[in-house]
Amino acid sequence: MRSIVKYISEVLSGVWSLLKGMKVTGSYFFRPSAIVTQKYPENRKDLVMFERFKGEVIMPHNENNEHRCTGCGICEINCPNGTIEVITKTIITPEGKKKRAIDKHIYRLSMCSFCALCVKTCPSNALAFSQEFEHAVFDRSKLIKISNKPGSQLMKGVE
Amino acid sequence: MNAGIPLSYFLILAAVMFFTGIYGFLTRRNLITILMSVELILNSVNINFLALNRYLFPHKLEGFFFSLFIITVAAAEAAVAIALIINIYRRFTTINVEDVNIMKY
Amino acid sequence: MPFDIYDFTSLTQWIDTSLNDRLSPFWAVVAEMAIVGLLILVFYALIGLFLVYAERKVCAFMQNRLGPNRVGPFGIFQTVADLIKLLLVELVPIRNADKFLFNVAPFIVIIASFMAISAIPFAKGLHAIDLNIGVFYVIAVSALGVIGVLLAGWSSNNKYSLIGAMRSGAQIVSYELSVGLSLITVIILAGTMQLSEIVQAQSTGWFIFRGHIPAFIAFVIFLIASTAETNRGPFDLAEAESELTAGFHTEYSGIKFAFFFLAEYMNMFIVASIAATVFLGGWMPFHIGSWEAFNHVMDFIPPFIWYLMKTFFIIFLMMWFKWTFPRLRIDQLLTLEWKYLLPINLVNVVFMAFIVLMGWHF
Amino acid sequence: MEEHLKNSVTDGQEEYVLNIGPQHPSTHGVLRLVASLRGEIVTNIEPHIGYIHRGIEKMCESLTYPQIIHLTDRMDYLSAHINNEAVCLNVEKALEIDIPDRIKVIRTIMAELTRIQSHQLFWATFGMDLGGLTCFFYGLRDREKVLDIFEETCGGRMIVSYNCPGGLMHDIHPGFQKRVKEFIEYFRKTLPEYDQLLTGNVIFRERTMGIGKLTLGEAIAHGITGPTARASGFSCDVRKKEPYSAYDRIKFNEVLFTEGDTYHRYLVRMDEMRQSMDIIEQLIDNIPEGPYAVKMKPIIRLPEGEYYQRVETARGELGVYIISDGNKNPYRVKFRSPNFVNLSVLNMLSKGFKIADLIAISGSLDLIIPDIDR
Amino acid sequence: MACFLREPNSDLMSNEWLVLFFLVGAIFVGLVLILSGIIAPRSVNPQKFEPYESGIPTKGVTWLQFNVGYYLFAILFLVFDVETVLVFPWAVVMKEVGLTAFIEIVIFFLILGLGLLYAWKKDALVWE
Amino acid sequence: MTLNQLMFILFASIIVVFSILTVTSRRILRAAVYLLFVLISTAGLYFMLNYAFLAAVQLTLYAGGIVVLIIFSILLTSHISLKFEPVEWKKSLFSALAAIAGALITIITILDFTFSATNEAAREVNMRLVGKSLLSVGSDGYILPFEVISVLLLAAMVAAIIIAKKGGPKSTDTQTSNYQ
Amino acid sequence: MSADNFNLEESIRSFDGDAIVTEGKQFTEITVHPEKLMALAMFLRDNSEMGFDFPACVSGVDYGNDLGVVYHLRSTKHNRTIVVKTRVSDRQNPVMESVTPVWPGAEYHEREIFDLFGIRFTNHPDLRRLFLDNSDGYPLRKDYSDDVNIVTK
Amino acid sequence: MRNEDFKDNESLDLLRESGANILLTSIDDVINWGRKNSLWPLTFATSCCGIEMMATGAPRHDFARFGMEVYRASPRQADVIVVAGTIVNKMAPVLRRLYDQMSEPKYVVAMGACAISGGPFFLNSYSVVKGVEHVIPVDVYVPGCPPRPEALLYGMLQLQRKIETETIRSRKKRSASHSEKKSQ
Ligand code: SF4
Ligand code: SF4
Ligand code: SF4
Repeated sequence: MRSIVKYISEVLSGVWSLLKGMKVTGSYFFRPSAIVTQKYPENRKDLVMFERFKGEVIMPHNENNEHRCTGCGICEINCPNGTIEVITKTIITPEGKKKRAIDKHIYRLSMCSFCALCVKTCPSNALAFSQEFEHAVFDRSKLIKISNKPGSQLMKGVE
Repeated sequence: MNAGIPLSYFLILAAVMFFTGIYGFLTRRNLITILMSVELILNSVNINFLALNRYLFPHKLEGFFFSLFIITVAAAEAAVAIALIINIYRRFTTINVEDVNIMKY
Repeated sequence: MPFDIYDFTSLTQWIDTSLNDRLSPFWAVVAEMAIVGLLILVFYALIGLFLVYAERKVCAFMQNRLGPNRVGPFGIFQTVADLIKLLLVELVPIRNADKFLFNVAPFIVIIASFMAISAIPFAKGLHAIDLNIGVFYVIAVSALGVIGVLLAGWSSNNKYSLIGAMRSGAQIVSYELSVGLSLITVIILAGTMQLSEIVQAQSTGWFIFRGHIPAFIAFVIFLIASTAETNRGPFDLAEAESELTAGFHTEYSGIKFAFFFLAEYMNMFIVASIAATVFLGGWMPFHIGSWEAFNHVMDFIPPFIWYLMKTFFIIFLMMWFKWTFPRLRIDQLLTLEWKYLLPINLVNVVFMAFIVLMGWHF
Repeated sequence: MEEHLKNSVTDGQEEYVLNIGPQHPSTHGVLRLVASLRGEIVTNIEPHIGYIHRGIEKMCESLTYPQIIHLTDRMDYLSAHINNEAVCLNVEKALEIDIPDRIKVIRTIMAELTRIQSHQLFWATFGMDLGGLTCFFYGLRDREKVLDIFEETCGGRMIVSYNCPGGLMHDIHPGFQKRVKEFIEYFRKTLPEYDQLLTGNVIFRERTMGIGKLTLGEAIAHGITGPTARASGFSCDVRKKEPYSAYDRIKFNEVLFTEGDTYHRYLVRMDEMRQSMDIIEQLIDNIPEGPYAVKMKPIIRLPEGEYYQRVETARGELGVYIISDGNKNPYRVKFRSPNFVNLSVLNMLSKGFKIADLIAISGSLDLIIPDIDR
Repeated sequence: MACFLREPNSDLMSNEWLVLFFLVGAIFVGLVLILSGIIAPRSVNPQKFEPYESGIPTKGVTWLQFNVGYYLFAILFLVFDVETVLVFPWAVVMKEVGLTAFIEIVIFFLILGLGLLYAWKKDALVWE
Repeated sequence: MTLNQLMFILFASIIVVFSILTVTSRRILRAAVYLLFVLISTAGLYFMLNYAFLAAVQLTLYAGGIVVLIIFSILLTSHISLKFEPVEWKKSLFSALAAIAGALITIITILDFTFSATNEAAREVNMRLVGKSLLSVGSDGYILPFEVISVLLLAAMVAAIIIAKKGGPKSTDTQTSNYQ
Repeated sequence: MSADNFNLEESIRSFDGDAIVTEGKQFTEITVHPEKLMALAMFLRDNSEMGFDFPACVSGVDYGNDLGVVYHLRSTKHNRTIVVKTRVSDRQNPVMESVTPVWPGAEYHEREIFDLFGIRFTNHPDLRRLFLDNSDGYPLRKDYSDDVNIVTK
Repeated sequence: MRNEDFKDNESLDLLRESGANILLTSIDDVINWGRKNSLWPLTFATSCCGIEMMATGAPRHDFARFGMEVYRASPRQADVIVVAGTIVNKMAPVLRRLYDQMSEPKYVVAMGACAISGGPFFLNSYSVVKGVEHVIPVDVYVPGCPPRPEALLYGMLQLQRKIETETIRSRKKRSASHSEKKSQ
């Protein structure tokens, strides 16, 4: 007799535990307000990334098309996987001195691991992260970028 | 209904089925296929029972019940037979009649 | 009865007579067959598409998501897109597979569900075949689907498939017993197996209310067993994604896979229809004792809608189960059937018989 | 015919081998389990790993210490922050730098948040392994809230790269404390749902209780750590035994069970989430003021010698063993990863159980394959 | 035996309607398969037609080792299926026949229950 | 030709073709599937004869029960690449001759014999009738076989369990890990 | 480290005279000859004073000329860690005895070391390559080179 | 999203073929509509990016909105393989096999720096494949380490646009030309 009682109570408590689970899912089903989905391509306009979000490494330019990169190559050394390649050229300053300047600051978005070492170690704060994340392309070569804009120059006062 | 189909059609069909089963029973060497042949035979008998019942004694139920019981008994038979076959298989690792004959206990 | 306004019999009879007037009886039958076949086919396809969509939406809402919403308004054309895609997917021929059986398997599952759906009363007069063994017939036919699953698993020559097939075989055959026995409980009450009569018998009250305790137990058991019989979660051991990748249909691609997919949903629809018909009064409207006004309002909802509402309610329950519970293990699954459901069911049948004997039912 | 038959109809003694993985939904990556089966019963499991062996230890030998950090993120990516911390602590210990309290406290909070999100993901995937698909979505839903905290402060969602030798990359975001508190409040409300959905569920309990028992002795002998070991009663929490960062100043319980089965491995993690929330609550309101990083030399060279540091990641004890020859690159780095060791008991645990149990057991070990392979 | 378009109890048997559904199903599947076979793209490579096993070539033969669990249940099922089939006609007339039927079924179930009990005690209901 | 005849020809040809295939197919599972087709068509014949209940029984027990059991045992004992050797032509020839001879004799006998139907009104075999007969004693009562069947089933079940349990290796306690 | 450290050194020395026991920056370090390793391992585990039952970490090291294995062992009873080091100088065919019988947890570590350094452990239950294929070399050795796969700056 | 908002339209223009006749174009439209809206991914994730892929399926971002939630574990039923994570030399044949076993049409998305180029493991690693395109043809590259879920969604949108450019005729040609390129 006791075993039968046990049998029945087993069945009932099992069913009860199942019902509790169903309560959770069911309550969400009837509460569409709980939905947390963001509609990405539709909400593109008002989708703001966090300011520190690391989307890609860029070299900010000011309105005069000037950047702060001196071409020292420290970022290249610090980058753990060869994402950055700094190609320098020698220019002649107005004073007539020969000086090293950046020719191409090549940044391979396809390889970057967003460790922020380049940004952090750049002595002249020439690099920064942008919040852009829509990078997908059909051709891998499109992911090799040149950070300094064409015709850009070193900002005044940056050594 | 069965209008337009003479009784003999059913009987001939059953006969063909029956002897196909017999053929299988004679030629097959795998126990399971033998069992399948037996099922064919049983089925042909059922067809006969039902056809005769429907055509000749439509007011009675003997054929009907006979078939019903044949099917149920066939099921019980199949259950035991398969259990035996499986057991033979486990003992001799084959379900081939001849191999089983060779490998006596 | 007021709901005769929605009786389809007159319509069908009109079609029948007008066809018979124009054509010879033989061709009239052929023409009717073509019409019925086409209707059922369209119905089948629509229900299939809708159920897949519904499942995705239901689970999305349970999981705090939106679900498909980009293809058409609310994503309702999502499954249409899926269908077009599946139609255009390569059918991979598997080397070393038993090609004949590999191709026969989807036929078997689809045909089994087709044959079963033919016996379901959708509304008064809207009933393809009203056999006098209705309930039994549906069980018998839908049991054939398991053979398709077994064949699919074996002929793929894939280990996952084989294990999946064996599991599903053991599972479906076991739970078939509970489905049968729980229906027997109601048949005792109804005194008939003909589905149309079962529905008529419920015009004064649904069986789940009339048979009180045993009918309710039978209903619960039927729900559990039929969920298991259709291979749905938490009983989806045959497909057990996290164990057997895709189970018995691992090697099926494109439209062949879609057939298994479709058959799963159609089987779900069939068992839900049976549950709605047998326990919840089929297309009978909901009536409460002597609330005349209320009953009258209920009568104005067409029977077909009633039927669909009940069926979808059951389907919703089954989806709810699937998206809430973890999966059972194969031995637990069988233990549940053989040590719990079957004995309870046997006792329940006797209990119901006793109640009917004493006349305690309503 | 006899020959033919004998070849194809064997007696079943032949080994039946099933590959589970490398591409399999429940191996959480590219673990390959070669299971020998008898029917559905597992007789032997042979884990094959190396499908994501990236040679991190070798790579470290040609990287500088700050650069190593970015690789440790990618080992156990669910405990990314704790991994970083391990290397940083080791370097700092070698250089004998005193770390300000602010850094310690922030690191601790971050580590506990990491633990929570890792356990959330564990819950999600464990539920999914057992067939409860909805768990997956709830777990990930709540995890997003932690990721938001990370992203706001560190700029990365999962791979945070927030630590560096000598401190942190940035200071915490001004909204950090508020967000963390909001999260704790939210998660205290949603955690009971987890219990209702899974912990109490009769199917779940049947599936996990008594499955894959690991005894205390076995756990110690095999070097098992983390929640897996604590479920067997092995008190091995590095946070208690050898407190680092701010763990010496807070009160929390080491969650211990003795049963050691799948269910209790699961329970340990559930309770650890609660403990982690307690820890965070103790710290969040009194983060001391101070710098967020110690000024370091641009090129870090460790003095010659050997250094070993262990920390408690979400999966157990991570040991970082650095041999330095005084250069800016380490001479040898070895990561004693918890998953690598935990994997070694899988065969033992799952013998005699069914395939479904195997999935449950390997799920309850919470393996991260890149951490195993490194 | 009525159909949509047929009066109840009309002379026409239902069998052809059943065959109709059989045929509709078969034709539906067949046509769609053929259609898909024609329009779907195809590609050939040697690995494609091998069985899939998590991306690793299969080792050994694909077949299940002998497992008592599976077929024991199949046999038990068969026995109980026979029983269910026989109970169906009983269930229909239970209401009319009354007490005799009730006693009948109690005896019937008792005997079968004995079998179930035997299986239970023999651990035949435990899958292994 | 009426629809009925069409149906009959359809069923009959399926039965004949597939029963021959059943006994000649060299792949065992295919043979089982052919048998399945035969059984389903037989059920179709029963429907034609207006024995719907028996047809459904045929579907449930034969097609859904026995065939499933057979397929199960095939799945457990045979491998997909298993193909029977063709039967020796002598044996096959003699068996075929015997079978054909038997069939011919039977068919001739059938064709010779005139069956005489009774004039009594046909009874529709509905469930109520079947149920009542199953539960009554007397000339149309089958209560005894009904109960005897249950005993038979019990015996079969016990036998099957005994046989199945005997042959295998001792069942080990699977719930403990095998660690030494 | 703790007061009983002296005791520890003493008893180890008394157990194996050849073992070099030094006090490292963090832990007590013992350097033993590979042949004596097994005996020492048994001693370390079974001696109740030692009780080093927890194999925390086993690492292979390429010392340039020698190949070595470093064992970090911990005692769960005394909560104390010890480092055991051993070296072989045969780079072609380095052989060492496996400690898996003493600490089952070392099995995978040793396989890993075999895989990456090529040190062969005798008595190991299942010594096969763990991560890599047989055709690959032993990448963690300092003299390993692979022009196909390794890209350097 | 408008067309101009997308990146790398130039590559897409190259793919577009001019001069397909009207009938074929509308058939193509239907087919491509079906294909692009029903991309079922293979459950394939090797490391960290896989977790972000899971996060993309999670309620916050919800892959299902695009009809892509039907993760299939069997390559036969999957249409797109998102290579999420590092591929090492030992895994490469497995990946190739999985790709081979998928049924046509099949697409590949390389997710994360590892899959595109080896990423963090580009230098000094002896076992990492430097880009999956050495193993299987890639349709869309999604950079990031890991790419955030939105970035993956954007990548999938790009893939949808790529599918739109297909015609029944060009598909075969294109895959053939890719294998040629590989063999060179
Ligand atoms: S970006 Fe900074 S670190 Fe890099 S070259 Fe320019 S100035 Fe130097
Ligand atoms: S973020 Fe890291 S990987 Fe990327 S460019 Fe900068 S240093 Fe290199
Ligand atoms: S790209 Fe980055 S996040 Fe993705 S798998 Fe590679 S290391 Fe992990």
